[in-house]
Amino acid sequence: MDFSLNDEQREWQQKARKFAEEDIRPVSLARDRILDPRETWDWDLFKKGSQLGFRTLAVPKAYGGPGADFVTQALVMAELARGDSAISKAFSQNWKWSHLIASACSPEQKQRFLSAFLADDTFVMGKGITEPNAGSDNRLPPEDEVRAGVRLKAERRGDEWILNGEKCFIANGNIGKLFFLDARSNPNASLKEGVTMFLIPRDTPGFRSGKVFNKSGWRFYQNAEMIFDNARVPHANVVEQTGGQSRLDKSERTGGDLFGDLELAANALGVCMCACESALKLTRSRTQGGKPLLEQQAVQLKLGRMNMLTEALRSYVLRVAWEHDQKLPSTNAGFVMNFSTDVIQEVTQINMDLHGAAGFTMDALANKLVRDGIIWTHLAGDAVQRMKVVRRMAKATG
Amino acid sequence: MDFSLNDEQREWQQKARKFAEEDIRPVSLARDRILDPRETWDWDLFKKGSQLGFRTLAVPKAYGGPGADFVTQALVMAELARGDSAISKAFSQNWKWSHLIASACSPEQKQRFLSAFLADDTFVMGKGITEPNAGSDNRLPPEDEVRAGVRLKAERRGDEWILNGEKCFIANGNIGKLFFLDARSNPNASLKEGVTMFLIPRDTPGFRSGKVFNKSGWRFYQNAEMIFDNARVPHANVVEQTGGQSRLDKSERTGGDLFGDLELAANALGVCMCACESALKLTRSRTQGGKPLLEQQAVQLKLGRMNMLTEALRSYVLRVAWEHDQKLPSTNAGFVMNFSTDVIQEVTQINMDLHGAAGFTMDALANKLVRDGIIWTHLAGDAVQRMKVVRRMAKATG
Amino acid sequence: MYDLHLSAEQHEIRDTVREFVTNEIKPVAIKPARMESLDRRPPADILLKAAQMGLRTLALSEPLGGAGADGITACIVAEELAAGDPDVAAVLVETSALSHVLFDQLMSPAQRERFLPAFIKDDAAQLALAAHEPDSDTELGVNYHRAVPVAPATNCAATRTPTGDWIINGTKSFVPNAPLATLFAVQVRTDPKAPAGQGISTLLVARDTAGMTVRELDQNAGWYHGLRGDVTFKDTRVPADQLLGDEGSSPLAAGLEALGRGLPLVQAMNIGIGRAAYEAAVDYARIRVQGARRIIEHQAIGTLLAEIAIRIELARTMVWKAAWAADHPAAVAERSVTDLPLQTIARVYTAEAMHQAALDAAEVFGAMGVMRDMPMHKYVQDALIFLHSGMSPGDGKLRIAEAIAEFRRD
Amino acid sequence: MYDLHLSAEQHEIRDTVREFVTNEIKPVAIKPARMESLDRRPPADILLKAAQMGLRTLALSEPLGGAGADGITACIVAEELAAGDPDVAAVLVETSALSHVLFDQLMSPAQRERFLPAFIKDDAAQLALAAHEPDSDTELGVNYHRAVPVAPATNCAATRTPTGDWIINGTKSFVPNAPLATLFAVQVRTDPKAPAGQGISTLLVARDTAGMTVRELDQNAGWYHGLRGDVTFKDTRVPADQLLGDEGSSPLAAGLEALGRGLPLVQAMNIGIGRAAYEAAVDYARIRVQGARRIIEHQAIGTLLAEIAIRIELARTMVWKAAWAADHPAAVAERSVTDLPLQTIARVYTAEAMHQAALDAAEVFGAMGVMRDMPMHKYVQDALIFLHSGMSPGDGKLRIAEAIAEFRRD
Repeated sequence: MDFSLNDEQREWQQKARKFAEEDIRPVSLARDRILDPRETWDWDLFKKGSQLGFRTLAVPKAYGGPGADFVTQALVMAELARGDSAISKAFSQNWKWSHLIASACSPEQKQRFLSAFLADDTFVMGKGITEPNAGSDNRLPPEDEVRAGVRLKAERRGDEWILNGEKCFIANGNIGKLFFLDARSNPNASLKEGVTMFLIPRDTPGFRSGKVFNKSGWRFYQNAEMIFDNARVPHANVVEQTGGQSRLDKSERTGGDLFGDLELAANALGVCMCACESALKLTRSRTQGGKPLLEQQAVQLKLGRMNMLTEALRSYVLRVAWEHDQKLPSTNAGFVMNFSTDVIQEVTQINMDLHGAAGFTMDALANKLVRDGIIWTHLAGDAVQRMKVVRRMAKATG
Repeated sequence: MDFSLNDEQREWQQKARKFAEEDIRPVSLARDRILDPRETWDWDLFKKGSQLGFRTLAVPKAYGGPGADFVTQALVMAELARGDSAISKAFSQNWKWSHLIASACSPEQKQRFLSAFLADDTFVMGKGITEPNAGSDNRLPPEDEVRAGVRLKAERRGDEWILNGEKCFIANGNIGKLFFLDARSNPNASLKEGVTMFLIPRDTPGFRSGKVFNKSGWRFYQNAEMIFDNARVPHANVVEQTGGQSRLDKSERTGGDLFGDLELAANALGVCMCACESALKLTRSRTQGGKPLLEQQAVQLKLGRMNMLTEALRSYVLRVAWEHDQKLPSTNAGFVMNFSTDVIQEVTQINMDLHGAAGFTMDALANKLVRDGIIWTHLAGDAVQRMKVVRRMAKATG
Repeated sequence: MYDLHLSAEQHEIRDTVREFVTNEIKPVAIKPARMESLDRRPPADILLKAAQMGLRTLALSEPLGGAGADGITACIVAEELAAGDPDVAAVLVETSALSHVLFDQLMSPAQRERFLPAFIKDDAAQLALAAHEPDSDTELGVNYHRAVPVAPATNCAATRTPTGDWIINGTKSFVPNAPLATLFAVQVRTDPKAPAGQGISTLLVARDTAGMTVRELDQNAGWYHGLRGDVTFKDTRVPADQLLGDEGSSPLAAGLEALGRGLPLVQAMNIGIGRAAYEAAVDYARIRVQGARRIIEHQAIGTLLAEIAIRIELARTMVWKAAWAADHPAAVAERSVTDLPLQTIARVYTAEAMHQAALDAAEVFGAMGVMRDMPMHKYVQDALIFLHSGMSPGDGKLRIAEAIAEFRRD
Repeated sequence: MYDLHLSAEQHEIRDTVREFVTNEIKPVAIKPARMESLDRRPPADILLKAAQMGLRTLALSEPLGGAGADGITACIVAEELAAGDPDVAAVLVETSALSHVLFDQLMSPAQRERFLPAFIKDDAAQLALAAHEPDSDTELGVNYHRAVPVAPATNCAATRTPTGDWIINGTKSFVPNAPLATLFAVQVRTDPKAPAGQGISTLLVARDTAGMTVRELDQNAGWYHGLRGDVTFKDTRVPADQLLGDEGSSPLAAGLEALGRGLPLVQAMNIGIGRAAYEAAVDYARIRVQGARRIIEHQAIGTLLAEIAIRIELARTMVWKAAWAADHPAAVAERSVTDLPLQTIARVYTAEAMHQAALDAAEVFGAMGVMRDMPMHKYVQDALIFLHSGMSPGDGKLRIAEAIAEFRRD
């Protein structure tokens, strides 16, 4: 048992903390206030972060990246999210896909895409799963309806595939340069069997991005529609032929599939750290009857709960990151993601509560943290996201 | 970052698991059902556990004990508590006091008491703080009333001290062979300044034990009154002169003071493990309409919450144990203790909920776990126990 | 017209019962064995005194010899009794409710003539509804929003003899009041071909009927309040004219609660537990000193007590509303009250809220909150029993959800 | 006698307002800018139409030209309006409540004669109570259960001229309706030597009075519903006979809520938000298919919806009880309702429960629950505003705790 960080981990953590404090936090609230969801992205900031290595953090050393381990990734995500949750996600969003290229793509694909990704500070990636009528069915496919889920149609025509349909809520959908995309290559087979994964560059003919979703929180990070109108994708862009994702071996899926769970949990940790600091600062400085709020019992109980939950989450996040590094299959990644939903929402809510006691105004940061936290519900903590983990657990122990 | 156990840790864990399964669990429910609180203790079981090393686990190697680290201690406590929470406490109760002898007593005291403790499988220890009118005031001394707290009077008469008063709820009060006892040597000074700690052997003249408290749960583990009627204690039994406890240096207090926090948290973890297993077994085997309960969404959500909280607690407990081993001063011990209250109570409650759906009977184990868990409220999770931690945190970061 | 004034009679009976509880029940309830839940049997003399005060026949109409109490009054009495002792309350509340349902609502004049005088005359006589069977389960969970019946199976069967009499065979389990009852309403299957939940009739069976045995259950092994028993029928012969209502369509098929007068009486008792815990905690917080102040003057304890008070106020308000609505079924159609099942809403909220109230009240007591010779631990245990017996909050929510979806299982 | 029937008038006004909301308010409320909270200003034409329906003068007595609505009716209307648009509701509810308090309860006949006709005649005229001051705080927390006054300091002062007129100097902040009000009741300190909370008088000030300026606040920078403004007085001269009540003992000193008609109107609006979220979630759950079934047929979603329904039912029941009790203050003394502060209980429960209701309803919508061009995110935001403006739940609990301890701060 060792909870300490090694030098490399600590260095990345410090670097991320510095970037968050000096570059992210100063612009975070201003970015949050921008009304047009297409205008929230800040390329200067992003490029600076990319140059510091945050965009390419997960690319393995063998392919020329820093090859940071999962513990490092968790630490960096938390530190960046302490500055701004959505900006942290803007960087970490690329990690699982660069990892996926490295672990699942053919040598030729790796060469084509990974080099380009490494070389270009504005190269961001995304993955398209959700569709207007297929959201939770992809996460938790119904047992009695094999054709539920992905409907975007992919038909083989010689050396090309023709794609028709649309995706929605796709991260970086409007600015990304490359997307992994699940499409239905066999309309009569289950999700596992009938779906093929493609690599879709932005300049794919017949593909365009549609509206950018106007989210309540997570403003910096953009989600968009992706529209495919007889889009033509070369067969060379198919990932591992049909059934791509399911062919990854288990240890790879710890990283490939479950990274997203850790990502949300580590990001939530950063938001909670920010909320705890904000609350402590407020309750030390704001007074009632000449005494700091911090001296009141009710305030102490609230502060205690925030910090207790945050430290519990930190412990669980780091454990899961370590488990990923050890390629241990476990349901902890799912549970910590669920847990992070409860924690981020309660902690940011208490912080708002402490800030709101004053009357008819609200601290802009406290408000932002609550809005950012609400997004966890459907990404990490709704009933579907919880049942999914339990079913995995029951299967693993059954 | 390393969440794995070393060989020694794993061996102790396995040994404790075996003892819990083979010796504790078979008698746990029967012991719980005994009505007379004086009759719940089982010397045969205790002696067997002592011979396996669980009574003396924390005695440093330098003094002839196994000198297990805190991670090992946490693992053992959890495994034993998985069999029976109160029986686990019956063993771990001795650890902090053997540690205290080793770290705070004089060489002569060590010789006198530690050797006797190591040699005798029925030698159990306790510490007396709480009094009928001084409970929370000892934990969180009021700032505006220095004389609150301990009232048991200690007066020096030559080479002896004369003690008058009583203690209540004292663990092992009726069966222990040696007690650490806080008494008021200066009635006009604060708790910190006016209290002296004594070593009180059972055969101290003028000391007797009174009633054994009839607790709702934690039946095996006994708490009793201790009555001092002109009890005579040699000056040689004073721990570090007056103000004993406060003279320990910080790193020692991590172990001496804060062990109790880790102890409750690790014990709670074991109870939660037991509840999770019990719930999973039930929902796999009990059916409704021919289908296992486990297939129902509402049941899945409950199981998920139990396991999620339990694994979050495990992560936090192990982190705190490691922090103790590193002698890192931190408020995490207090927070994990608070957290364990919330977790043990919710987890055992959900387990009862799943078991209770059947009508007018209740599973005896589910009922016991809930009753055992309720004791955490005043030991680990009431407002006083929470504010104490926050004030420590505010001070540490202020 | 909206009006929350209690009537003079309601005020009076509340005061009377509260005094009875203080003087007669509390001295028994704080006996160590009772607090430690070793002997929760309701003392016979207390039940007799309560009967003499009219609490056994509270809901029975005045012309038939009762007090003719309405739903809210019955809830007031149930809460007061349970604040003293929930086991005493459970016996009286069951008999009172059944006295109204059986004698006022369901019996024929001839049946009433046969059974009422003995019931009125004997202050020790209690009533029982034998409905529950071993291993029965509504299976509401697995059948949520599925068009299949969720009524538990009825295996206890009655067949007709050539003379028209009934022969009952089978077992009923966990029958409330069975050890004390002189008259049972027994749910039996009379149409063996009908699907589950249908073809059920109700027979009136006097206690001394040949072939019927009552086995009192060990109260402390069970998870309920009051006294319960298993009732076994072996070729038990019941006269033809002791059929209650029509053959094959029992008026009690959906349980006592589903009748027009299906009152939230269990919930009112549950509130009694929460209130007892709350009052004890307030009393203690007003005298216990810590940090040189009475602990009620500490924010943390004050907040805790306020949260309990809020829960009790909400629960009682909702229970009384459900009670009033049960007495005024037309209020749903004219939209003065919701068409969601109010009693179920009251049940779910009350069970969860009073459990939390008892736990929070126990926290105020510190270590004394978990001692078996102090009342707090018993309030917690009592609240757990209310939370986990009968319809669970989980099933209650599913039932409400079906109503929200306007799903009807007919 | 307990009675939960709504009157025919109450049913009628509920239906009428609901129809008005459906036809007139909802089409405005779903405009993108409004859903995105860029422009929440209540449209003037909607306010006019509502005034013509009598909603502006709902609580004003009939002889004076209003509808003479009782407390429950006012709550019904507040809920219905807020379910459509809480900003529209906030303006109307404030004016209606003040119209009763000022014209029916507090003004002298001469004052009424001066101000009432103009108010009645002008459908756009709103009323405002200028009580709050910058940086004021009740300091209830730090003074919990301490015998010191917790009334916020009043720095806005009025002095008498030799002719008896008043000269006001000072600033009021976050005054509801200030941007629209034609008449203000202004809390001023007239005894500079009195301790905080005492020596306060109320002056009636018409909008066009010289030396008075109103600055409309940016609604989206604030944390409230409706329109608010800062009101600054610089040597503002007010005639002697515009003193409301007695000098130095303002009838409004403890705020609008503390008056006999201190109604839980804000809580009723809060329920409107929860209900709007709930109804949207139910509608969506009835059509959205997942796993080949409508999601309302899934246990998880059904349970969530049931929990929301339970909360709304409890909140509304408690709010109506508090409203009735406000209209019937004697009911406390005769023990038909508790002597704990019912409105505070209703406030604490409603704020917390409707916030959770909105969050849970949003969960049903998945990703659509966080989009600014969909109503769900706005319901969540509206619920947060109710939770964190005015008296916080934390302070509410302390106030209830003081009542439990029978602590009186006189």
